This record gives sequence, structure tokens and C-alpha cells, in this order.
Amino acid sequence: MTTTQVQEASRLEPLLASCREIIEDPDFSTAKRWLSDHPGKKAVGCFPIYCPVELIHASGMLPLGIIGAGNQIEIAHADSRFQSFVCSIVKSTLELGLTNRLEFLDGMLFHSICDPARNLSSVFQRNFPGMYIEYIHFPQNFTSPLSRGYLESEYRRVLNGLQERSGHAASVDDLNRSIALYNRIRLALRDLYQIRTESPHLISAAESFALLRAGTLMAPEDFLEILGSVLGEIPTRPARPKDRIRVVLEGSFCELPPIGLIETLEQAGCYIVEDDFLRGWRWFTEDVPISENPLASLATSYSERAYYSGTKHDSRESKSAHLLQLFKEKKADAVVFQAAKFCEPALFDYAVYRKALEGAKIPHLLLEFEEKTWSFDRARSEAETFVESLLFD
Amino acid sequence: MVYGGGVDVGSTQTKAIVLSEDRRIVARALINTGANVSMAAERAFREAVDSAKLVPSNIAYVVGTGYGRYKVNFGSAQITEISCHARGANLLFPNTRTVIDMGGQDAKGIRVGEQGDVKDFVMNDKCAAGTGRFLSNAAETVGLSLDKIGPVSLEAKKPVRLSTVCAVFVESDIMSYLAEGKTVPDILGGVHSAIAARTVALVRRVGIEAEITFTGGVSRNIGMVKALEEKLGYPVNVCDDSHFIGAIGAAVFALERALGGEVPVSAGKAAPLGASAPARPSTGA
Amino acid sequence: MPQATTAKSDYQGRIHNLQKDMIGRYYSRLTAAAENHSEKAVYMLISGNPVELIEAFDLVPVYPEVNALQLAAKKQSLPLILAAEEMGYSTDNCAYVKADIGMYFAGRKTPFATIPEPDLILCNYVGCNVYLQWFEHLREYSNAPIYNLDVPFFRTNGTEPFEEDLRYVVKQLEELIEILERMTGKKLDYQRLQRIVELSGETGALWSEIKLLAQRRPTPFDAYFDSVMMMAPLYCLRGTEDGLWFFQEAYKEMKQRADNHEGPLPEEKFRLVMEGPPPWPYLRQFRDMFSRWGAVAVASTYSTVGGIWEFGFRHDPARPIESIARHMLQWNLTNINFLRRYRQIRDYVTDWGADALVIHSVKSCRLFSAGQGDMREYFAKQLNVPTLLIESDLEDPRYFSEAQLRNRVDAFFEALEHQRMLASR
Amino acid sequence: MTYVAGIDIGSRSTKAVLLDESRKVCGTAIVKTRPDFPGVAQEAMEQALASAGGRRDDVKYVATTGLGRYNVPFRDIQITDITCAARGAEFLFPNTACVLDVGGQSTRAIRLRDGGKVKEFKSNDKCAAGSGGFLERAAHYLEIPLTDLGSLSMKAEKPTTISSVCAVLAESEIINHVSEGQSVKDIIRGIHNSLASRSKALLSRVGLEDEVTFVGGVARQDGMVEALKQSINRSVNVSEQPDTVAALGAALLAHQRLQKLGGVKEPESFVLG
Ligand SMILES: Nc1ncnc2c1ncn2[C@@H]1O[C@H](COP(=O)(O)OP(=O)(O)O)[C@@H](O)[C@H]1O
Ligand SMILES: Nc1ncnc2c1ncn2[C@@H]1O[C@H](COP(=O)(O)OP(=O)(O)O)[C@@H](O)[C@H]1O
Ligand code: SF4
Ligand code: SF4
Ligand code: SF4
Repeated sequence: MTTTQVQEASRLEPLLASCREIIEDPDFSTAKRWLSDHPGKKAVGCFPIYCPVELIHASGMLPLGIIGAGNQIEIAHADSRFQSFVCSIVKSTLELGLTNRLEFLDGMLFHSICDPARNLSSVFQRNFPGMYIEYIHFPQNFTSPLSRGYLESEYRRVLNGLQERSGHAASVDDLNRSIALYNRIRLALRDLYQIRTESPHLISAAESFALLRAGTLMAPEDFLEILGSVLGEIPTRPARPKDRIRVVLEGSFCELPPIGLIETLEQAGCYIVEDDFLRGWRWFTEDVPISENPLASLATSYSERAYYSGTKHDSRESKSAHLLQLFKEKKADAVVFQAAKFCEPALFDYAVYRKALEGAKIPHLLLEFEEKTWSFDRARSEAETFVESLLFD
Repeated sequence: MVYGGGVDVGSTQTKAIVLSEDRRIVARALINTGANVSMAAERAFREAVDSAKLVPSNIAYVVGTGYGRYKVNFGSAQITEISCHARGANLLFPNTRTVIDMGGQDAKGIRVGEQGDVKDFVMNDKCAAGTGRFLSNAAETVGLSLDKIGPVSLEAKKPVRLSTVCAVFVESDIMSYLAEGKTVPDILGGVHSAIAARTVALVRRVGIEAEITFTGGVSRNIGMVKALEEKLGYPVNVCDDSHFIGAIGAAVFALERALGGEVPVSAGKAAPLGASAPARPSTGA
Repeated sequence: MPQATTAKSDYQGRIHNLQKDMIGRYYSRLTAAAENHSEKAVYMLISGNPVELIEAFDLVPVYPEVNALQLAAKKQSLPLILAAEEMGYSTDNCAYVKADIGMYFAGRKTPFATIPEPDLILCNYVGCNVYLQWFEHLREYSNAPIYNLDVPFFRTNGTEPFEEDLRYVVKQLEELIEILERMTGKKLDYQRLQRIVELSGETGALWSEIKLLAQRRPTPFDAYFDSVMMMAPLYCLRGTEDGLWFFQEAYKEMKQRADNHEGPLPEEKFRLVMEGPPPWPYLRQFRDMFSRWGAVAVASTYSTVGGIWEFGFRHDPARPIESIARHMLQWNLTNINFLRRYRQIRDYVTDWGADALVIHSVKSCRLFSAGQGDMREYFAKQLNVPTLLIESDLEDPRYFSEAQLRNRVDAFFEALEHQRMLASR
Repeated sequence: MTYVAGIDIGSRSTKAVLLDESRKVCGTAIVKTRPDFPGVAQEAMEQALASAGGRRDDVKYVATTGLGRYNVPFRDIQITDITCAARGAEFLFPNTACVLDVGGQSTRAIRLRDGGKVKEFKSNDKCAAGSGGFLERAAHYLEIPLTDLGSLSMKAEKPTTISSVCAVLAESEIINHVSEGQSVKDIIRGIHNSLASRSKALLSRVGLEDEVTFVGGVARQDGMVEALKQSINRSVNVSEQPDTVAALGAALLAHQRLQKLGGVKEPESFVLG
């Protein structure tokens, strides 16, 4: 089943198809190809969600999104390390390592998103002693001005480690160049999401997801180019709006749903006009300022301009208020909360979101998924019921 | 002549064995456990004793094992099936280093020492997913008898991919495949390979070392033997008595005890399960 | 031969009663605070708690974790958990949180106390990410002011924290002091804080001595099941004269038992290291599973969630704030990475002369349990320490299956006995 | 005569309901589900037609629901069984606020808003324990006919506790109880009680409110209805043929759809995509 029922071929379809190929390849061929074209370069993996990719890029290495393995590989070793009640991305990421698929990486960056992810960084250290493993502590005390300075120093520490690995010292200019590059990517992504909000029939959530996810598996320069072409082609697409409900999708900020599930939701009658897929790779609501002190710019951006998510605990503001605001801005009809099974941060969030949504009388649906699922009958019937309950009068 | 008896009261089937002093199997019996667990134990034991033309008093020592071991009222001691499978495998295949046991409701991996001692073990969790029970239900759904599904699974050309190994949901999964027009061999091929993959992942936790001995009722299923061998990349030991290995191990312990040796059963004689536990709340999620 | 005890598997010493008294008094204090607002209440987490500061301002600490575990131990947790699940919490969320939030909405009344509303929610974020969410939610429901005291994860492989980390925590503690000053309208009495920290230091020293007594054979107490009894005074009363007195008495009792070769069991056959929190609703059944085999814990990681003292850490009255910071950063189980936890267990195995490691993996607490399979690999395969991994839960009675646990425990000890027998042949 | 039909292809049985223009039920049928979904759907509709005394051409609109809803080529529309169960329950008991649907493989709680529309729903997706299939199997090894489960359970004196959450493991628990000499009726009631308490948990999650209507094949068992009443401490509506409620709902929606179209049919389903 495909969502796209496009009659005319355009440049868009092959581009999107190639993205889909990239994300369904558990062997990271695209990245490996880039590495062999750039001898001497190294690659560093990033576990979701707020990974400071600029630091990796500025020290001359390739940042790659190592965000589980989707439904492409069988978990045969990792579940001996992590029990049945741990989310699947932790296991599939470890499985990638235990099946030697991450050998081409020089290192992995983890950070404070949740307890399993944190323990995973230790398990990586023990099982892959040759790999450079860094664990970044993202501050959680946003009311204190101290946290900005602390994060800056944390970034400096991480950067030092990265530079040591790459053998290239990142200058202020290097850092600013990387920031500018990622600013351009983030701007393009904001444009893409703008189109999704305004004309959701022009590009489906599944397509945009494939694009976004593929972007984490290639050089940022290449990704920017693809984004440019896609954005250029979208308006010319022959497609007509359908009678669907507009939903904001929340809860999939870390483990990613199988693309088939996103398609199922859309087929059931939803326009997903906003989602939190890979919110960390989209990072900031505005550009990171170019300055004399790029690390401070990045740190301040995290504290002041990062997209909210289940793993940032900012006591200055309420998460449910964020969601309600998003709902309003996107002129949505409903919220679908789509959480990874066993994902504690997401499932905790649901409780407060639910309260807020009930209070505001906003229809909502909770769906749980696992990245490794590939059969969506259940989700389909729940989503259909939900859509029917809104449409059937 | 001194005899040792072993009774393995499983969730599905009860197995009884009598060993003679020279550790030869002189009698075996296999019956369905059914509703009355202590009766099943007694019947199986009696059947075995009868078939060897002995009387119960000839059996110097009887060890009960399996999930119903505390119901072996006439037994002299109880030992868990983990120790017994290891010991039994060691008798039949002395070079066994890994035991894979697949029974009606659970699956286990055991790492075994040279003397048949347990070095390490793992079992599946609270869920009966991916066990013998799953296979029985699958057999029922495709309308074949249990001893046919193995051979039929070997004819699979393009095994299907199952979305669950839950012993209950398997029915609807199979139903939808049948509705889609998939062939029975392909479905069964998928069933066997899904369970084999799961089991091997489980057993890997204790470290898989050759030789591997496959025990329990599911070892009678040739489809599962082949599927395991494929996933493991090693051959596995099976023989006609594989289903009895738990009972055989129990009988070995019994015999050793009868012959005056020490066996590790000191704490085995305890109140039956649940004696001290208050009723558990039944609210499920 | 040690003196045979009754069928009961644990011993009930004088300090058990003492503990009951003291904790009873602490809970009366909570009830008084709840009912007539006699004192202001600060919600806080156990891990690396800065109770010294709270004490210095004469505030009363409330530990939702302790309340949750009391509810579980008294078999009161399930209806509260279900109530929280009705609100939208998942079956897969930490059940401590669910029981606590269920209790919060049920009017904060428990069989042991009425819990006061928070006057300050002090989220001492020491390791566990659930803490942040738990207290974020309590803030959402109670509207009390919150302070996220952010303690960086201890992620170096050396023994000293990163300098920046230490400075960051010290500075936040200073911010916290200002908040507490504003809240109470009192200036911090630095000398009093020093005295409190001194008391904490002495308490910690005694606790550490007690733990070292478990190196004797037989161990005078079970370092898992009997340790948890001593943990509540350690959190709720540390930094007070009362607390110190309790530990003096406890040390005396344990020392005497050790000198008399008295252990908790008639015969000590196996010495264990226990990892993971216990199943509170079924503590007795769980303990029995081990006692039946003559197995006793000589060390446990769970008893270090509030602080690790047995490797030398002491609060230092000369540098009170810095030592509180170090306690949070460096010297408690929840804030150290897995590899350091492995090292801690390894030290227990060797220095406390243990025969085996038992990992009790709980579904609620991923901080503890996510990755314990790897721990099992490491100890069983790499270090050849016999290791048993079993699963249930610390709060939710639905995850405790006695038959299954006992089957595994029995098989494990059978194997250990078998090995011993073979070795002695 | 013109009819509309609702066909519910469930995991255990396939149900068909025929309505005439005035929304009167003219025929119903229940047949056992086979893997051949189009075939069973056809068969159920023919049986229903036979009982109504109508012809195939009289059926102007067919709505399918249940597991096999997509596999019926002659359908005009497919709708999920949750939507249908809600609509059917509201038609039979207009004050329904909550619907509990216990079928062969799943248990679902639904909360309604006005007009029989679905406001919120929850299903027991984690695991198969606690649905009709389990009861069937229990009947099988307790060696009593399925249809006796309900009445036997009503006669229980001291219901036993079934604590396992897994359908398979619960079976051994039951076997244990049998061997301990517990009576069959107490055991069955134990199963019903455990199912009822699970159902209560689901209902609470969507918000338990009066009135509660109990649908699905399991509602045919009096003992289960009684257990549910006790567990939720409320009265419970049960119709004569509770397992056909979803099919009825489908037929009602078919009727509504046909009215909207003014009797002229669109070729493909309007649903959505
Ligand atoms: N003849 C057979 N062919 C294939 N599988 C069999 C056969 N007999 C039994 N089995 C399988 O063995 C399982 C029972 O195994 P067993 O080891 O006796 O379990 P338990 O000890 O739990 O009773 C059954 O569920 C079935 O799947
Ligand atoms: N006559 C009956 N007496 C008692 N129970 C019944 C009867 N008919 C069906 N059931 C129960 O209802 C279940 C089937 O319910 P149903 O709603 O038809 O499920 P589905 O829609 O999934 O096919 C069976 O599993 C059985 O437990
Ligand atoms: S999916 Fe959730 S639980 Fe898993 S690593 Fe991500 S945040 Fe943690
Ligand atoms: S996850 Fe563990 S450490 Fe965290 S709050 Fe729950 S029980 Fe405590
Ligand atoms: S019913 Fe299925 S999924 Fe549920 S516990 Fe049993 S085997 Fe596992």
C-alpha cells in the first residue's frame, strides 16, 4: 500500500524513494559511501534526541543519526542485555553494535534523555571498548542562569574529546560555519513543516518523515541539497485536498514509528499537520546566532529556543500549554499521542497531556507502537474508529 | 538390584522413568497431565513400574521434578527441572554443554558442566509466548495433528513472518494468512522459524557451546529441530528419549541418592508453593 | 554452630523496634504538618538528598519514595496504582510514581500518616530521569514552587567528578539556600549547618562500620533485608542527634552479634550480593526463598541509593556545602554509571567474600534495571561469578509470581550445591 | 422491500443483521468464521435474508465491520467494530454512556457522546488474556458446553481466584484448581470475576458512567454479566443477542448512509483516503 497516488512522475518521487531506501538500509551504505569518498574522515553516531551535531561537524567528522534499526533487523543478541520492559530502540541500537554494523563509526554520543538510554551508554562502553563513547549531561535547571554556562563548559569538554579523535581543532570559524550550515537545514525543515501545515495534501507525513530521517544518515551538505530540490518541487505536485481530519502528532520524539504506521494513520483519514519526529534534529525554533562564542550561542539556544520535548524538563513553562498552543496554531482537529511502547518519558507525558486535552475538550487518541512492528491492523482499526468518531455524523 | 525413579510432572505431559543401577532406562511412561496433577504423577509412575515388571517398592528412591513436583506425593525428594534436564542430558549425551529445553509452557537454556552440573540457566518470562503451547495452537488452527506440523513446515518455500509469538493470538494471525491465501507449509515454516529465533536469542544468554542437546516435548518436532539447527549454525542432539530427559535426570539423582551419594536436594523438602502466600489480587491490566 | 532461630527467617533485634518508634515519630511529624501546618514541608528524593540543608532550616523533609514503599509494604499500593492508571498513567510507568500520585489524589491519607502538601518541591535530580517527571507532575497538580537541583551524571571513569560539575552543584546549593532563606525568612546559620553536617558524617561512619561487619562469617545481619530497615532512619533522620543515636545503637547490636558469631540464619551456607530493590509487597515471601537455602546477603547495591559510605565517603563539617555536593554527585548509586556499579559489585564480591550475585530486576525502575542483562553477562561470563537474574516489581503486586521466582531460586541454589559437592569430591 | 445489511466478520463468528427502511430488524444470522471471509460474509447475509424472506437484490447497501471488514468484495463501506458497537448499543439502549464489548479476542471499553458516537475507547491490546476465546478454551478442558458457562457460573458458591494475566498460564492455574478439588462452577465464576475486574479497569480508563451496555458474545453468559455488575457496582444493559450489536450498528450506519445519498450509491467507500 502506498499513500501517494500521483499520476504524473516528477523529480520528487525518485528523490523520496531514494530517501526511503536509505532509511530502510541497516548497513548505512550511504554514509559509508561518503566516507570512502572522503578518505581520512571519520563518523560519529548520535543517539537521539538533542545531539549537538555542530560540534561533530566542526571537528571535521560526519554526524550520523544512530536511532535504532526500525524493522529491518531481528533482535537476536541485544535482548539478553536489556529486558522485555525496555523500549526497542535501545535494543535495536545495541543489536546494530553487536552485529558489527557500527564498526565504521569512530564514536557514539549519548546524553541524558532517559534511564535506559543512559545505561545503554555504559553497555556500549563495556561491549565496544575500542569505540569513543561520550555522555553529555544536558542541564535541567532552567530557572538558574548557571545552567547556560554549565552547558557551554560541557560542550567545550565534548568538543575537546571530539577534536582529539578527529585530529582537527575546531576554530571559532569552523564552529560558526557548521552552525550556519545547520541553520540552513533547520530553516528548510521549518519551511517543509510550514507546507505540511498549510497544504498537507502536497506532502504526506510519511514522506516528510522519510526525508527527515534520511537526512540524519548522510552528510549535511547533501541533505541540504536534497531539501532544496524537494521544496522546489512540492508546489508543482498535482494533488487535491481530501476530506480528512487535521491532527497534531505527539510522543514519538525518540524511538521512531515504523513508516508503515504513519501511512496507516494517514490512510485512516488523518492529515498529520505537525509531529515531533526527530525533534532534536530539528532542534531550534529559530536560527542559532553566529557569534564570537559559538559554544555559548549553542548553549543559550538549547536553553531558550529548543523545541520542547519529553526529555527537556523546563520548570519555567508547562508542556501541556505548549501542546495546546501548537494545536491552536496548526488549526488541528485532534491530537494523536503516539508513544513508543515502554518509553517512560513519553508515557509520563501522556498523563499530563491527557488532563490538559480533556480540559480543553480536544479529541485525542493514544497509540503505542514499536519500531519493529510491521503489521498495523490494530492501529488501523483504532485510528479508523477515531476518525469515524469525528467525521461520522 | 537398586532402581531409581524420576517423575517429571510437566504442565502438559507427565513423564516417568525407571533407571537400573547401571543407569540403563528400564521403563518409561508418558501421559497427559490433565486436571489432577498428583494423580497424573502416580499413574505415570505406576505405568512405568508395571512395564518393567516391578512393583513400586522395588524403586529405592523417587525424585519428582517439573512444575508439579510438589504434587509427587510418593516421591522422596523434589528437584527443579533445570537441574534434572542438565543431568539427564549428561547421561544420554555426556559431552553436552548446552541444553535447550522446550516444553509446553516454557523454554529454557542451561549451560552444563562436565558432570552434568548446572553452570548457568535462563528461562522465558511470565508469558507463554513462543512455547510448545504455541505450536499446539498453531497445529489446531491449521487443522493438522501435532506430529505432522514439523514435517509439513519443512516444505515451506517462502515462510511467512508472524507478528506475534503469543500462544493465543497466533490463531488470528494464522487465520489472516490463510485468508490471504498463504500455504500451510509456508505458515508453519514461519511459525517454526519465529520460535526458533526467539529460543536461540534466549539461550544465547547463557552462552552457547557445543554439544547442544535439545530436550522436552518439542524436541520431537523435526521442524523445530531443523529450525533450531539453522539458527544456531550447529547440530543438536536429539534421540527417541529426548522428551524424557527431565525425568531421566530426576531418576539419575534418585539413583545416586539410593546408592548413598549426596545430591543437592537439601532444601527441596519444603511446603508446597503458595502455602505461605496470601491470595493475590486478580486485577489484571 | 550459631544459635538456631525460629521458623521465621529473619531476626528481630532491639533496633527493629527502635526503628519503628523513630519512624513512627517522623510520621507523626508529617501528620502534624499536614493537619495544622506545624512545619513547612519540602518534598525531596532519596538519592543523594541534601537533607542537611532542610534540617538547618527546620523544615520537614517528605520523601514520596519512602511513602510509596511504605504503601507497598503494607499492601496498600494496588488501588492507588489503578487510580493513577485511570488518570492516564501507563502500566509501564514507574509504580512508585503511580502509587504516590494515586495517594496524592486520594487525599494524601495513608495508614501511617497524612502527608502534607508540599511547600517546596525540591527535585534533587540525582540520576533518575523519572524524578524530573514525577516532581514536574506534582508541581502541575499542587502548584507549589519547584526547584530543579540539577546534578550532573557522574560519567567519568576516574574517581573525581569533573571540576565544572562540582562547581555547578555547589553554586546551585547556594541558590537553594537563598530560596530556603526566602521561604523561611531566616538566614542560614552556618555553624548549625556545620554541626548538622558533622552529625551526618558520624552517622555515615557508623553506617559504614555496620556494613563492614557483614564481611565477618557469619554476617551478623542480612545486608539486604535488614539493611533496608536501617535505611529510613538514614534518610529521614540523618543530621540529627536522634539519627546518630540510632546508628550508635545499631552498631553496638551488630558488633555484639558479630563477636558472638550470631547470624540471621541458623546456618550461613551461601553469601550473596543482592542487586536491585526488593519487592516490597512480598518482602517476607521473597526473603524466605533465600533463607530456606541458608543464603544471606552480605552486601547490596540497593542500600546505597541514598549514599555510598562504605568506600570512605564522609560529610565534612569544614566544607559542608561541598561535601553535600559530593555526596549527590559521586557517592550514591543512582548517579553513577553502570560500569561504576559493576565495580562496586565486584568489590562486594571480593571484599565481602560472596559466593554469588542475585539480580532482582524490577519492571518499574529502569534506572536500576535497564541493562541488567548486560550485568549478568559480565558477572556470569566474564568474571565467572554465579549470577541469578529474576524479575518482579518493587511496588506493583501484579508482577510478583511466587511460583516462577521460587523455581528459579531453587534451581540456582541446587546448582550451587551441586557445584560445591563436586568440588569437595 | 429494500434492505440495508450490516455484517460483522469477527474472530469467532460472523454476524449479519438486515434492516428495512424504517430501521426495523428483519433478519439476523450468526455463522462460525472461517478463513474464507468473503464466503462467510456471503453465507451470513444469505441466512439473514432467508429469515427475512428477502432477495439479494433487495439489499441496497452493505456495511461491513470486524476483523474481516476489508475482505468483503460486495461491501459498500467498511466501518470499525468500535464505531458500530457504540451505534448499535445506543440504538438498543438510548441512555447508554459506556459500552463494554467482550468478543472472541478482545475486550474493549467505549465511552459515548451523544448520538451514539464514540468519545473514547480502550482495548486490551497488550495480551490476549481475558477475552471470549479464553472462556471457550476453559469450557473445552473443563468439558462443559460453552452455552452452559453462564448458568453454571451463576451457581457458584465460593469463586476461586485466577491471578495469572496470561491466558495460557491461567489455564494451568485452572487445572491446579481442578486438581485441588474446586468445583467447576466456582472456577468458572473465578474466570468471570477476573475478566470482570479487567473490564472494570478498562472502563475506568475511559470514564465509567451510567448506563453501561454490555455487548459481544461473552455477554451471553449470565455469570459474566453478574460478575460485571458486582465489579462495577452498577446495573448493566444486555440485549437478547448481544453478539449481533456491532452488526446492528453497521446496518444502522448503512441505513444512515443510504439516506444521505438519497438512495443512490457511490461506487467506492467514502471512507477516507
Ligand atoms: N509427538 C509430538 N510431536 C511434536 N511435538 C510434540 C509431540 N508431543 C509433544 N509435543 C510438544 O511438546 C509439548 C509438551 O512438552 P513437555 O516437555 O512435555 O512439556 P511440559 O513439561 O511443560 O509438560 C507440547 O506442547 C507439544 O508442543
Ligand atoms: N451461546 C453462547 N454462550 C456462551 N458464550 C458464548 C456464546 N456464543 C459466543 N459466546 C462467547 O462469545 C465469544 C465470541 O464473541 P463474539 O462477539 O462473537 O466475538 P467475535 O466478534 O470476535 O467473533 C466466544 O469466544 C464465547 O466466549
Ligand atoms: S524511546 Fe523513550 S525510553 Fe526509549 S530511549 Fe527513547 S526516550 Fe528512552
Ligand atoms: S524509576 Fe526507580 S529510581 Fe526512579 S523514581 Fe522510579 S523507583 Fe525511583
Ligand atoms: S496471552 Fe499471549 S501475550 Fe499474553 S501473556 Fe500469554 S502468551 Fe503472553
